[in-house]
Amino acid sequence: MPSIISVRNITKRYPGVTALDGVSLEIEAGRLHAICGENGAGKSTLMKILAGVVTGFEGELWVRGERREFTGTRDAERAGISIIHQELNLVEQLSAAANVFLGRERRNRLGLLDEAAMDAATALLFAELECHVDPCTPVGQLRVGDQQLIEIAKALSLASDVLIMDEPTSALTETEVARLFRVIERLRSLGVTILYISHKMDEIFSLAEKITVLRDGRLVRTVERSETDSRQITHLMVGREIETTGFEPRTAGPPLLEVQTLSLAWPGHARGWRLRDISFSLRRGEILGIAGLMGAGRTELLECLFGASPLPPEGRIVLEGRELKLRDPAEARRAGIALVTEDRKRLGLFDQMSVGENITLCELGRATIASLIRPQRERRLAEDAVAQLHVKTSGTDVPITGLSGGNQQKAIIGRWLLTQPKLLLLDDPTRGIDVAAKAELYRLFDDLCRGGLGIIVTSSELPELLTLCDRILVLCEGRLTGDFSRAEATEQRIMEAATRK
Amino acid sequence: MPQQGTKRTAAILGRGEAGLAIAIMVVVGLTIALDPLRSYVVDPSTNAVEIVRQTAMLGIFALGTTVVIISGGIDLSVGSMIAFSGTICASLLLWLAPDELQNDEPVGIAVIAAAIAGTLLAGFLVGSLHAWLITVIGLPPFIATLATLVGLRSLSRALVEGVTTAVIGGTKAQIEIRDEQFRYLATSVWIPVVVFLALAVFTWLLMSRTVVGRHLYALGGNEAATRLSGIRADGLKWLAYALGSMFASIAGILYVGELSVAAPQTLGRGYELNAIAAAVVGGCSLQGGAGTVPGTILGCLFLRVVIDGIAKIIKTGADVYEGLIVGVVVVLAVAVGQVRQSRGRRAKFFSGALGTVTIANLALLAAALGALLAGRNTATVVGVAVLLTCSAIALVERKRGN
Amino acid sequence: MPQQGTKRTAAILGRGEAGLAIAIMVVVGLTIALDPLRSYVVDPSTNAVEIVRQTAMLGIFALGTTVVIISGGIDLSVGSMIAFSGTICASLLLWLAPDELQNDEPVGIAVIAAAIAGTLLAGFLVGSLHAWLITVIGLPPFIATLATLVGLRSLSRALVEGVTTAVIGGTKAQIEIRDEQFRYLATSVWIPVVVFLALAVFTWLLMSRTVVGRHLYALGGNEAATRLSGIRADGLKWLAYALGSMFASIAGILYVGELSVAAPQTLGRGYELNAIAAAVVGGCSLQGGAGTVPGTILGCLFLRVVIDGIAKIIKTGADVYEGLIVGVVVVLAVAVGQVRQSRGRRAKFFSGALGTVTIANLALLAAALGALLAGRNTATVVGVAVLLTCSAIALVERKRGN
Amino acid sequence: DATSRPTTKRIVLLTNGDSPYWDACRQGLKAAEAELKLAEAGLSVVMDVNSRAEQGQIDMLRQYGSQRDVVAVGISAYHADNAAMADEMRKLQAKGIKVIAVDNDVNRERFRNARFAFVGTDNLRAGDELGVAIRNLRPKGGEIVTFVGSPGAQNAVDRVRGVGDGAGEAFKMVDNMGDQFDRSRSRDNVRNAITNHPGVNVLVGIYSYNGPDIVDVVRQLKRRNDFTIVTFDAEPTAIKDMADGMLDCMIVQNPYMIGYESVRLMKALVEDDQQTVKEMFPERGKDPDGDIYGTGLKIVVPDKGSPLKQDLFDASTEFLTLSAFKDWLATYKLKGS
Ligand SMILES: Nc1ncnc2c1ncn2[C@@H]1O[C@H](COP(=O)(O)OP(=O)(O)OP(=O)(O)O)[C@@H](O)[C@H]1O
Ligand SMILES: Nc1ncnc2c1ncn2[C@@H]1O[C@H](COP(=O)(O)OP(=O)(O)OP(=O)(O)O)[C@@H](O)[C@H]1O
Ligand SMILES: [Mg+2]
Ligand SMILES: [Mg+2]
Repeated sequence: MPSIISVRNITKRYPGVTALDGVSLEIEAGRLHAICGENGAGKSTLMKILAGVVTGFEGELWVRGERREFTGTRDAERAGISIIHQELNLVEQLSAAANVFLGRERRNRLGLLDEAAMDAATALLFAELECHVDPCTPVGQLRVGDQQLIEIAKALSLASDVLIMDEPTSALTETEVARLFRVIERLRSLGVTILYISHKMDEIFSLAEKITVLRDGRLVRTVERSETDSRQITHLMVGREIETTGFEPRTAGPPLLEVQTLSLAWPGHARGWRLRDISFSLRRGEILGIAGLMGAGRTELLECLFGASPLPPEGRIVLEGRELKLRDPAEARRAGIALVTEDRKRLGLFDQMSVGENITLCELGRATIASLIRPQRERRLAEDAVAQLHVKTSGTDVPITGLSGGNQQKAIIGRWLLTQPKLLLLDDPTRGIDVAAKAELYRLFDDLCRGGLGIIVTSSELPELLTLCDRILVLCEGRLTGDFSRAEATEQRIMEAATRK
Repeated sequence: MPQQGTKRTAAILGRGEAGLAIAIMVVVGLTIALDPLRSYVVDPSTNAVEIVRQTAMLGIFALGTTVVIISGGIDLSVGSMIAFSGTICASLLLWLAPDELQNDEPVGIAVIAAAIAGTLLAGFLVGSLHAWLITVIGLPPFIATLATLVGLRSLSRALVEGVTTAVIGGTKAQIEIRDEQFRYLATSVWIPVVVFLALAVFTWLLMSRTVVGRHLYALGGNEAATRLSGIRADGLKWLAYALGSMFASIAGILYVGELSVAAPQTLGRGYELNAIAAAVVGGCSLQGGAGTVPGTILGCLFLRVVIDGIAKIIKTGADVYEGLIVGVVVVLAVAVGQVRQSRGRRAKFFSGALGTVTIANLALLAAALGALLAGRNTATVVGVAVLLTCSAIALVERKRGN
Repeated sequence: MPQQGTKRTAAILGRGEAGLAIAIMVVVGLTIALDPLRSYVVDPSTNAVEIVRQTAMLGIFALGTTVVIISGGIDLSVGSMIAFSGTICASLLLWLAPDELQNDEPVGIAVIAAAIAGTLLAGFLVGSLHAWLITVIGLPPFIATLATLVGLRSLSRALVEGVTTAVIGGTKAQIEIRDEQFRYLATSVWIPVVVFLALAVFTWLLMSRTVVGRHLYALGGNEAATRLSGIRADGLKWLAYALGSMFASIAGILYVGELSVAAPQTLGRGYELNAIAAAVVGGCSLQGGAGTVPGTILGCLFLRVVIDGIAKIIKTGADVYEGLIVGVVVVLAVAVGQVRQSRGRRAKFFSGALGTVTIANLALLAAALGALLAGRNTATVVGVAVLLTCSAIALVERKRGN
Repeated sequence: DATSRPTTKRIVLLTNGDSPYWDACRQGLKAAEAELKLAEAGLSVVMDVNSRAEQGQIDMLRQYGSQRDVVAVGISAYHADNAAMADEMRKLQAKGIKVIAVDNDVNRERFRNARFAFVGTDNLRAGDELGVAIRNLRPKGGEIVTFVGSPGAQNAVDRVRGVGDGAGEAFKMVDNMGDQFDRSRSRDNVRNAITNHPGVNVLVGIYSYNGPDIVDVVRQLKRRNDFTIVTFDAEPTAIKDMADGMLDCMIVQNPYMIGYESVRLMKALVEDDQQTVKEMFPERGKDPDGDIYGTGLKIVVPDKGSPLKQDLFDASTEFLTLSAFKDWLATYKLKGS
C-alpha cells in the first residue's frame, strides 16, 4: 500500500506542554485510519498540523511523496486535505449555505456572490447527508446536531481525497451517526482516505482498518484492527488496565425528589412544547439515568429541575416534601440542587480563574471571617476538594485552562460538592472525556451516591447509563416513553423507547 | 440579529428596517401635528432638502462605522478623524495656494483636487494605523480608536498652528476657506447627497453582494471560524478600518466646505457617537456580524427627523432638550428590537427591588421632563400617571407570578 | 490576563502594576531632565500636591469605571454623570438656601449635607436605571450608557435653566456656588485625597477580599457560567453600575466645589474616556474579568504624571499637544502589556503591505511630531530616522522568515 | 542650582476660548513684544488658548503657579462670577505674579482685588451700542434672535443683555441660541430660528463667527431682504460679507490694542514702572472704576446706504464706514479685528 501522508518525527511545543513529541506515522491511501488517545494526548494537534491549521512545528510532513510546508488551511485544501474540527466552527448569523461555502464562495459572471448556485449545491450535499435543513436558515437557529452535519457537509464540499474527522459524532444522535457512517462508507468506496478520531470504542472498531494510539504526545503503536481488541487499545491509551466492571447494587434510601406532570412550553415551534407531562421520583442513594436522542429534551428536563429553563415550567417539583417554585438557579442551589452542565467550556469554566477559584466560587462564604476572604482558608477549601476528587493538577492556583478535560470536569463537580447538595444533576458529564477519566468519574459518582446523594445523569452513550444507573428513564421528543430498572434495561429496549413515536 | 444575517440578500428591507421606516413616518406625523406653524406642510421643500442634506452628511461617515461594526470592531475616532481630515484639507489648500486663499481669489480646480486627494490619503493612512494597532500589536479596537480619538484632534490643532505660522506668519487656531469653488462642494446640496448615495450603493453592494462583504459578516460573527476557513482576517480588518476612516475624511472635506472654516477644536466633536447610534438604531449589533446598509441609512434618517422635529416643536431653546430626547429615542428604538427578539419568554419589567426603584426612576424622569417642557402641574400629573401605570403593571406581573 | 485573574488575591502589586510603577518613575525622571526650570526639584511640594489632587479627582470616578469594566460592562456616561450630579447638588443648594447663596452668606452644614445626600441618591438612581436597561430590557451596556451620556447632560442643562428660572427668576446656563464651607470640600486638597483613599480601600477590599468581588470577576469572565453557578448576575450588575454612577456623583460634587460653579454644558465633558483609559492602562480588560484596583490607581497616577510632565516641558500651548501625547502613551502602555502576554510567538511588526504602509505612517507621525515640537530640520531628521529603523526591522524580519 | 541659570521669563495671555477673535490680539502681543523690546528685558510674551472652559482656565492658572518662569498673567475670564478662578488669581498674586484681566473682566463687586486692572471693553456697553444700531436700523421694532457660542460665558451674557437694553421696548428677544462652538450647529440654529420664529427680523451674531454663519444661511435661503443682520467683531469673512452687502453693522472691539496695551501694562508691572502705570490709569485709586483701561469700540457700517450716523452713538465710540475701517486695519497689517 502506498502511503499518501507520512508524518516524520513531528514535535509541537506549546508554552508549558509538549503536545506532540517525535511522532512518525504513515497514512495509507484509501483506508480509514483511526487515532485514539486520552484527552490531551495530542490527537487534535496532529490533525491540525496535517490540515495546515497549526504551523511552526519541528519535523517533516510529506504528502504523496513530496515534502510540504503548509502556511494555512488553504495550502492543505489544495493538497487535497480537509478537516472536520472537534469544535463547531460556524458563523451563527450566516445561512447554512453561506457557512458551507465560507472562504470558497461561488461567483457569478459579474464577480458577485452567486447565492442561487451555492444554495443549490448545498441542498445537494444535504441530500447526500440525508439532512433536512433549508440552506437559507441561519445556522444560529439550528440545533447542535444539525450544526455538526453542516460542518461535515462543509468538509465534503471540498471533495478532497483525505478527510480528517475529529470526534465528528460527539454531538450526533444514533440515527445521525448511522447516517454519517453510510456517508463514510460511500466515501471509502470512492477511495477517499479518512482519518477518524473518537473516544467511542464501538465506532472505532466498526469503522477503522488501522488504529494508531497516542499517549502524552508520543505515538504508542499502530495496529491493524483485525489484530487487536478494545481492551488492548484502552490499555495502550492509558498504559494500565482499567476495570470497567459494573458496581454492586446500592440500597436506595428515603424518597428525595418527586416530579409530577412537568411540562415546558416551546413558543414558536411546531411541537409547541419541549417537555410534556413528565412524572418520576428519585430516592436518596439512587442514580437515575435519562436516555434519549439528541433534542429529546434531557438538558431541558435538568434545566427545569435547576430553575434554569428559558420559561418557568408547569407541574410540580417536590424536594423532600417541599414543593419548589424555582425561578433562578440561585434558588435551586439554596434548595440543595446542583447542576453540572453539558457544555463545560461555555457554561462551566471560568478560564481567567485558577483551579482553586473555580472550585471555591460558590462556597467562598465559608472562607471568610467578618465577610473578608482569608486566602489560606480558601486554599484549604480548594485543596480538600482537589484531594477528595483526585484532580490531577500541580496546585490550586494554576490556571484551570491548563487541565485536561476530565480534570476540569472534576474541578467543576468539586465546586458543586462544596455546596453539599442533596440532588446532583449531571448533564452528559463524560462528553469528550477519555476512558480512564470516565472510569474514575463513574467510581466517584458511585461513592457520592452511597454517601446518600440523589443523582440524575444524562448521557449520549447507553453503555455508560447501563453501567452507572439503578433506573433509566427514556425521553422521546419531550415525552417520557420508558422507565426501566437496571435489571430490565437493555440497549435494545431503550433504543425502542427512545425512537417510539 | 440573525434575521439581518440572511434576509440581507433577500429583501432590501428586513423586518427591522420596516419597523424603522414606520417609526420615521410616525415622527414626521407627530411633528406635523404638534408644530403650531405646520412648517412641514407650509414649506415642505425647504425642510425636506435640509433633512436630506443633514442625513447625507451624517450618513457618509455612519456608513463607514457600519462596515467596522459589522466586521466586529468599533471606531471611536470618527469625530476626530473628521476634524483631522478637515484640517489636512484646509492646510493643503493654504499651502498650495496661500495668496489666492488670503486674498479671496479662486484657488482653482487643480489645487482643490490635490487637497482632496491628499485628505483621502491621510484617511487611508489613519485607517491603516488602526488596522496595524489592532491586528499586529493586538490592541482592542476600543483602545486603538480611543487613542486616535484623543490624539488626532490634538494633532489637528497643532497642525493648524504650525501651518498658519509657517504660511501666513501669524499663529491661528483655525483656517478659513472662503473659496467659492471649494465651498460649492457642500453649499450645493446636491453634491453631498450624490456623494452619499454613491457611497451607500457602493457599501450596500460590497456588504450584500460581494465575497468580501460576506467575509466581513463572517469575521464579525465568528473570527476563529473565519480564520479556519482560510480567510485572511487581517486584510479584512484593514479594509474595514480604512473605509471607516476614509468615509470620515470625505465627510471632513464636505464639512469644511459647508462651514467655510477648519476649526479642529470643535469640528466633528462627538460625531462618532451619532454614527454609532445611527448604526445601532439601524440594526447593527455591537457584537458584530449583524447589520445592514439600508438599516443604517434609515437609522440616520430617523435621528435627523427626530432632531429636526424637536427643533420644530419646542422652538425656543430646543438644543437644550435635544440630547435628552435623542437619548430616550435611541433606547426605545434598540429596546423595541430587543423585546421583539425575546418575544418567546414574556419578560417581567418591574420585579424585585430593582423593579421598585425603576418605577420611582421612571416616574421621576417623566416628572422632570414634564416640568421642563410644560411646567409644574403637568409634571405632577405626568409623574403620578407614570407611577400608577408602572405600579399597575408591576402588580399584574406579581399576580401572574410563575 | 490570567495573572491578574489569579494573583489578584495574592500580592497587591502584580507584574503589570510593577511595570506601570517603573513607567511612572521614568516619566517623572524625564520631566525633571527636560524641564529647563527643574520645577520638580526646586518646588517639589507644590507639584506633588497638585499631581496627587488631580490623581485623586480622576481616581474617584475611575474606580467606579474599574468595577463596571471588571464585571464585563462599560459605562460611557461617567462624564455626563459628573455634570448631572454637579447640577443636582448645585440645584439642591440653590433650592434649599436661595437667599444665602445669592447674597454670599454661608448656607450651613445641614443644607450642604442634604445636597450631598440628594446627589448620591441621584447617582444611585441613574446607576439603577443603567442596571434595569441592561438586565431587564436587555440593552448592550454600550448603548444604555451611550444614551445616558447624551441624555444626562441635556437633562442637566434643562434642569439648570428650570431651577434658576424658578428660584432666581432669570434663566441662567450655570449655577455659581461661592459658599466657602461647601467649596472647602475641594479647595482643602486633603478632603478629595482622603475621600479617594477611602473609596480606593473600600473598592480594593470589595474586589479582592469579598465574595461579591469574586463574583463580579466571575461575571465578567463568563456570565452564563456565573448564572448557572447559582449566582444572581442581575444583582451584581446593579451593584456595579450603581457604584459606577455613585462614584461619579461624588466626583461631581467635588468638581462643583473646585470650580465654584455647576456649568452642565462643559463640566466633566469626555471624562469617561480618561477613566476608561486609566483603567485599561492599569490592566483592565474590556472583555471583563480582569483588572485590579491598584492597577487603576497607578493608571490614574501615570496619566496625570504624563499630563503634568507635558505642561512642565512644553509650557506654552501644552494642552494643544496633551491629547496627542496621551493617545500615544495609552497605546504604548497597553501595547507593552499585549506584547508581554504574547511573549511566546515572536511577532512580526512590519510584514506585508500593511507593514510597508505602517512604516510610512510611523515615519510621517514622527516627522509631524518633530516639526510641531522642534521645527523643520528636526522633523526631517526624526522622520528619516524612524523610516530607516522600521525598514531595518522589517528587513531583519524578512530575513528571519518563518 | 537651576534657579541661578538665566532664562527668559514669560508674560502669558490666557484666552477664555478658542476663536478667530484672538488672532488679532495675538498680533498685538507680537507687536508689543517687538516694539517694547521685551527680549532686552529678559521677557517673552505668549498666548495660551483655553479649550476647556472654567476647568481649563483654573488648571492653567495652577500650572503657571508651578512653572516658575511666569511673571505676569493676563486672563480673559471665562466667567466673571467664578470664585475658584478669582482664588487662583489671588494665589498667583501671592506668589508675586502680576495678574490683570483682559477683554473679559471679573465681577468687580466681588473680585476686584483678584486682578490689578482690566484692559479691554465693557461687553455690556458694546451690546448696548449694537442695540442702538438695531433700533435705528429697524425703527418699527420687531423680534431679535441672538446666536452665541457658549450662552453661559460672561461676555455672552453681557452682550445679549446689552443688546436687549439698547434695542429698547420695540424689540422682543425671542431666542438666544447656543452652539457650543460647533459651526454646523450654529448654522442649524439660524435655520431653525428662521423657520420657528416667523416674526423674527433681526439676527445678531454674539461671537465673532456667528455673524458669518448667519450670513451664510441667509444667503443660501435667499432671504436677505427679510432680515437685519448685525454682529460683534470683524472676522475677515464678516468684512467680506459686509462688502457684499450681507451685513448691516459690526460692533468692533480692538483685540489688537487689547493685546498691545495689556503687554505694556504687564511689562510695567513686572518692572515696577509706576510712570507707565500712572499714564495708563490716571484715575486709579480716585475713581472706583479707575482700574479700567478702555480700548474703545468701533461701529462699522457699509460704505453707502446705511441709516446709522455718528451722533446716534456714545461719543467715545468710533464710527467708521467699511472702507475707512479697512484702511485702519491696513495700518496695523490686520486681516480682522
Ligand atoms: N493552542 C494551544 N495552546 C496551548 N496548549 C495547547 C493548545 N492546543 C493544545 N494544547 C495542549 O496540547 C495537548 C494536546 O491537545 P489536543 O487537543 O491535541 O489533545 P486531544 O488528544 O485532541 O484531546 P481531546 O481528546 O480532549 O480532544 C494538550 O495538553 C493541550 O492542553
Ligand atoms: N428539534 C429541535 N430544534 C431546535 N432546537 C432544538 C431541538 N431540539 C432541541 N433543541 C435545542 O437545542 C439544544 C440542544 O438540544 P439537546 O440535543 O441538548 O437536547 P437534549 O435532549 O438535552 O440532548 P443532549 O442532552 O444529548 O444534548 C437544546 O437547547 C434544545 O433546547
Ligand atoms: Mg481533540
Ligand atoms: Mg443536552
